[in-house]
Amino acid sequence: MLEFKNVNKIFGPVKALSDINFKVKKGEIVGLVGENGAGKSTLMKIIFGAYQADSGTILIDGGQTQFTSPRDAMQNGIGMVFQEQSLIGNLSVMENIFLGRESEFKRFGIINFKEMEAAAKYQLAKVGLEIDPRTQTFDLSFAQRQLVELAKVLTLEERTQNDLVILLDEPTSVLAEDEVKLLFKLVNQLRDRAAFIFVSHRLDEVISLSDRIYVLKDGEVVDEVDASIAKPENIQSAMVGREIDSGYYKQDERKDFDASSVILNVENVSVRSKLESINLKLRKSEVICLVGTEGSGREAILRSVFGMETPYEGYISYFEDRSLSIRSPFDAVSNGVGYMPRERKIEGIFSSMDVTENMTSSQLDNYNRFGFLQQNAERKLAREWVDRLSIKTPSIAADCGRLSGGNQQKVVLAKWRSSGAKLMMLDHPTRGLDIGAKQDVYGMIREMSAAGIGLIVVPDTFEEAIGLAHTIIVMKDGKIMNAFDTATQQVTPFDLVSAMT
Amino acid sequence: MSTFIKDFIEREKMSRRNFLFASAAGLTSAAVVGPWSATTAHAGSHGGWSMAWSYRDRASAYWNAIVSGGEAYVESLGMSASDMTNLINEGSSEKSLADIKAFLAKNGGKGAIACDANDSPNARPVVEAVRDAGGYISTIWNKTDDLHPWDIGDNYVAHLSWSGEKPSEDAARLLFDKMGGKGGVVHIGGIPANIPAIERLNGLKNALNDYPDVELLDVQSADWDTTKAAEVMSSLMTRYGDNIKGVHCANDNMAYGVIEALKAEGITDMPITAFDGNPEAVDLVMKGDLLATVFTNPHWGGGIALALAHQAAIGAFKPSEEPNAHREFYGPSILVTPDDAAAFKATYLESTPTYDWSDRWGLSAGQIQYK
Amino acid sequence: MPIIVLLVLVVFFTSINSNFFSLRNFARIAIAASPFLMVAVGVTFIILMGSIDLSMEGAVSLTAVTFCFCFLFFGGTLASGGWIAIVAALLAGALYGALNGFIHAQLMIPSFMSSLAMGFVGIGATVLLTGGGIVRIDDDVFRSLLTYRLQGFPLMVYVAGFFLVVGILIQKFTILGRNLYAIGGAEDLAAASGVPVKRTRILAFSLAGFYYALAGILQVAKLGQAESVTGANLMFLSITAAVVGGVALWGAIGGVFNALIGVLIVAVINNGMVVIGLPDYLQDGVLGLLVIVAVILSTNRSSIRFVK
Amino acid sequence: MRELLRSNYHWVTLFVLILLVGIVDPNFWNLSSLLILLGDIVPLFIMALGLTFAIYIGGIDLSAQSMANMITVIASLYLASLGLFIVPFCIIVGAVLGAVSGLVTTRFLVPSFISTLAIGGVCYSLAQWLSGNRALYMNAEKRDALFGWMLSSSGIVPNILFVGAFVFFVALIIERRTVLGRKLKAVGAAELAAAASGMKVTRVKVLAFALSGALAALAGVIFSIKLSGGAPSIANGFLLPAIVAVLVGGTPLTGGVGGVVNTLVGTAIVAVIRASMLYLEVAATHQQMVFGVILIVAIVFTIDRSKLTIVK
Repeated sequence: MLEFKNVNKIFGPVKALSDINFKVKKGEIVGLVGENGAGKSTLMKIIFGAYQADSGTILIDGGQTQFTSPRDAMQNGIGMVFQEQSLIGNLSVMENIFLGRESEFKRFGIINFKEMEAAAKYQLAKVGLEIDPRTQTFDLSFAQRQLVELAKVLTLEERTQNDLVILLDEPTSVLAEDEVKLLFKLVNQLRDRAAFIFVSHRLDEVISLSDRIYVLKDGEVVDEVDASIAKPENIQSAMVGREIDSGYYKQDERKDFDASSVILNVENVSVRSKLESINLKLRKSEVICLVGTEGSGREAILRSVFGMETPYEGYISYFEDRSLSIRSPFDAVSNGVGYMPRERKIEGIFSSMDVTENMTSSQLDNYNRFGFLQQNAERKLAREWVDRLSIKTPSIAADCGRLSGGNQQKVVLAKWRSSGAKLMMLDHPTRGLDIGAKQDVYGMIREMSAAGIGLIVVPDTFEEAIGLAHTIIVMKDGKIMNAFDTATQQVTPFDLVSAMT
Repeated sequence: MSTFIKDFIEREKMSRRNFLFASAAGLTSAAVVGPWSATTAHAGSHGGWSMAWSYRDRASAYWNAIVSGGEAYVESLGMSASDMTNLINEGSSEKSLADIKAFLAKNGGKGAIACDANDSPNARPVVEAVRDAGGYISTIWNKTDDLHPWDIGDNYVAHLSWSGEKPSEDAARLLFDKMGGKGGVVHIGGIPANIPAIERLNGLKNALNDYPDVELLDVQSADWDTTKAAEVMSSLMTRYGDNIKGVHCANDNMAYGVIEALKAEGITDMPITAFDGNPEAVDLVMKGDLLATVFTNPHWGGGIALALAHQAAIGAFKPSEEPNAHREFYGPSILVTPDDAAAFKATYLESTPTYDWSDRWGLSAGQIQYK
Repeated sequence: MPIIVLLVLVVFFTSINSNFFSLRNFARIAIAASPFLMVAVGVTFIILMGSIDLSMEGAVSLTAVTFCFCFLFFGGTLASGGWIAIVAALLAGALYGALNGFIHAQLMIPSFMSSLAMGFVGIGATVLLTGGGIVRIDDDVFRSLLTYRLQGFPLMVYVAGFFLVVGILIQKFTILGRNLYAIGGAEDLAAASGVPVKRTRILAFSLAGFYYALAGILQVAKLGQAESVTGANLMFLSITAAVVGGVALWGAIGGVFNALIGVLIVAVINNGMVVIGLPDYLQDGVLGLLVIVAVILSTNRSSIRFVK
Repeated sequence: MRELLRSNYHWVTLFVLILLVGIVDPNFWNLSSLLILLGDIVPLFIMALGLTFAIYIGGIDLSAQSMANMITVIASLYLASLGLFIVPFCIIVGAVLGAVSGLVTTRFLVPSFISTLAIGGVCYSLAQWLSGNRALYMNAEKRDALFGWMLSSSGIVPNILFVGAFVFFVALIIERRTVLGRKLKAVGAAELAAAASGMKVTRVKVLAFALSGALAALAGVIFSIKLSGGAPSIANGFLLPAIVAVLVGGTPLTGGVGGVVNTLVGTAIVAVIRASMLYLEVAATHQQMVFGVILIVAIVFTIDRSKLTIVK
């Protein structure tokens, strides 16, 4: 029903897509994988009408078309579920579902909210979500929003005679395992209503959900495999162009931690409506992974340790130093506690500031002489770490906002490493990174642990947790459900899921 | 500019023959070609001296009258009104000084300028700048008491002001008599730090001495602004209600606001006095909405100020040989009352008197006195 | 919450001077507030998008003068066809706003800058039209907006009230109104969902211009005259009022009704300060402090992470 | 090359303007008159520098004008008694009041647009109260003895330009070479990231407003010395031009971008546009409108849209 023939897209000198041939059949679920920069997003944008192809033909049900805008694409039955969700918090669910198309409920220029509510109910039913369409969107959980997102796309059914093609862009990256299962179940139910294009970094998921998988590399389709016979390794090697060794998580570099020296001791800490009497110890060189659903309290722990949340009861002691109390990020940083937030673009890096400025942002006092900056020293540090972590940047004076996600993450890590953090907290450090970059991050985590730094990590997937952690702590509703010592026992994703539920 | 507004202005000229409007309209229609036709003022006819008027803004009838006077003088030299440069400071002393310097720079110092320095402290740097550049200037209204033309030299030709105090006192007496010599009165003042505002309030206070039964209920500043005056007045109505028997305003614009505020209350017989003698105000006096206003003949003031500067520049007279009474003097002021409003309008507004600009001190009301 | 601030102020002023609490004084406050309210409502639509509009002073002066010129041109009385002037002025306001929005949205200039410059243009155009003169209107029929009272309030207050309600309806029940919130909430997402962002922005600025024109007309009704300073002092005051009433400068929070409360708060303070006999040189300072307090009380701190 | 041009639009705009005006009237190109033109705008420039810091962190300082007003009064009142110390004294007063707006903004989450406006009102009242609502003039001897040099000129260069240059370089060093400057940039670029990097964001913002206040005060002092007097309303007409100068210079209100160099250029642009009214002989009734139009054009050319994804 949707078909691409020899589609090309060029940005200035760069050939983003070359001779793409791509087909989606009715009721089919097609996987689309590739490393960052392989051209996935460009391809999606063309499908969704945000970009226009420079050459080649796009056919819908055999008829040639060219979408001029997302609106136009929607009219033709193309819908998109965005990675960073496209719901507006301060609008009600129904307003979000029909955003941009309120005119359908217009009576003499006035919106008829009763009708809209009914229509919204109907749409929500499709995705089996029973909530009041008038609720404000920011009151919903992440998973619920994802479903509303889908319901919003499904409104296309009523608007176009064409069959639907729905793009799912990284829909699972913000969902917990059980929520992912739910979503997949739903997608399978919807097969008869729409075809799906499923884009994800999580190959296991892609393989389990899709029928066929297209592998993109450097703007070309390098492989097209039948999911039933696909193997992660092969796909990965196709994507990366190299074999992924079994030691994906660098197990071999794993060091044991030194149980004697506790660098963080959280005793019976509670944060109103977020945490309930949490107890945990972090030791030198130890890597603790926190797993659980959104709002299960993982982030709250990181923020309390970093002095961003103030517990109403309990006590956190750092580096076995009772006298030391941390009440603000400032205290935390000046005492060697580092934090890599999840929202890299908002909280992680300073875009419009250069690499050097980003790296020293957490340690300006080290470069402070009578209030003046020692900029040569700064640059020296920057060069050193750019080499050390092989950060790909035109120069240390390049705008950090223009680096690739992986390199941005490296800059943030370099920032904390170089400022001599002894305790690091990483929130989704590999979020949205491609395999190459992920491995680099794993490598750095190992290295930090080897260097005696204790780490608390909120991983992207269970596999990550199992691969990286010495200790896995499973959380639910602000409480610690269970803790696994990966040295003494073989942990499987199943163990974790069952611990969560 | 849409055509119908143009010919509307034409009709206005015909009907009201209000010279202010006529000159304004003249400007606007001339202006259509105005800005980009960069005709450098043709030298010779004015002895190689370019002339400029530096003033607050074009947003009030008062300044328009001042400008019309300046233009009248320029035209009396056989030049076109557009040969006088308008330096508009928009109430910014900083800009006023900058503009004047730029004007002098542009004409290599050969500039004859008339100026209201906008805020009295600004007068000193202005005249010093003119002196240093070798230009000639006369100022009106705002200057500090310690600054005198004879201290600066010939380049600071003269300072012209209008004693706010005496006329405002006369107006007040008229007001009190109308009130039957008793009852409460409120004063709506200008920007408090402005000299005119201070003088006009003093005038009121002087008059009060002779009227023991008249009480000054309140003094509120309305910054010369019509809207603010209306709001202040209505608030005062709440505070003093019927105790207010008369209103003394520091200028016409604020009086307009006061009248409207009272009209809203259904009060149309409240005696109100104002200052400036703008045409609208005079009309109101004739209609009886306004008891009196004080006419300071801005047209003449604007003309003579520029004339003095220019004539000193071309050497028609040497300021330092003139008595101090000719270097710092008051302009004329006429109290416009219902009795003489009509006659006044006929002589001053409906026909612009043509003045002999070589009679420099003819209308002077004496040397400026300091307290 | 802002409503409570308002009530507290009323009680406070009344306790010092009981005259304050009287129908006549409320009428006075209402008269002062009416044009001012129209401006605040107009700018609220813009602020809801997270933008700002600083062109109101120019817009009000320009429309007021346009109104007077047309009014006189068509005979100088409502009867003789002066009503056409009302249409003309409102049209002028909408067009002015549209131009303002066009420059902002189409040329991609932050609204703060574009509207500031457009403000200069507006005042400039007014000076051009009037040559600096005053244009007076004395048609008793038109002026009855000020002079004729129902239930103690002049007609103009009811006119303002009517358009206040219209404003609320636009905000709540029209696509434009809802899109303002969408854009204010998350412009990129709104765009991705097919909200025509640029068109909405231009429309919003036109709507604001329309309300500025209403303010201009009411201003003439109130003062019987128009000149190039008719809109003076409205810029900072109206934005302050909106914020005091609980409209958030970062967009999507609050609405037209908040603007009303804000306007009333400011108007009550201004009136009250004179009524209780506060020396005029103190008034700006006291207004400032009260505004800070009011804003502190009327912002919901939990919902924001930081402000600029 | 394109990059280079884009990052220098404001320079281009400035030179194009100078070129155009000069073509119409070559007198404009006279160096000494250009220098005088710049000399006159120094107080405005210094105020604009202050505003730059407020806008740099994504805020705004509307109190600057009232601040300068109040300072002219204070300077005129106490010059005689304080002598040279009047300068630091006024700067401190400005910094303190600026810091107050900063505190109100950061602690109570009142947008700086409102808080500074309100503090401005307070300044105005103070000015009226201190001056007894009169225009004051300075003790002339003192003024000439202490600051006379500032008003004379060395050769064709007005000495006040040196003052302006000095303040400019101080501001430039603060922005480019100090820890504070870096923190200001960080807070402007990404406030949350700055917090997550352990910066005391609140303190940085307060300092930004304090800087703004201090420079507004300095502008006030210099202005009052220039006028040898002060009044509660004498600095009126500073605020909008100063804001315009910052914006036209290419420091958008989004924060983190631009800086004091942009403001230098922006102020020059404003000065040239103003002077052009005179040199192009724009009719009185046209000036404001022409100003607005030129302004729009200038902004269209100046601001670098490549960085703006959403235009608010």
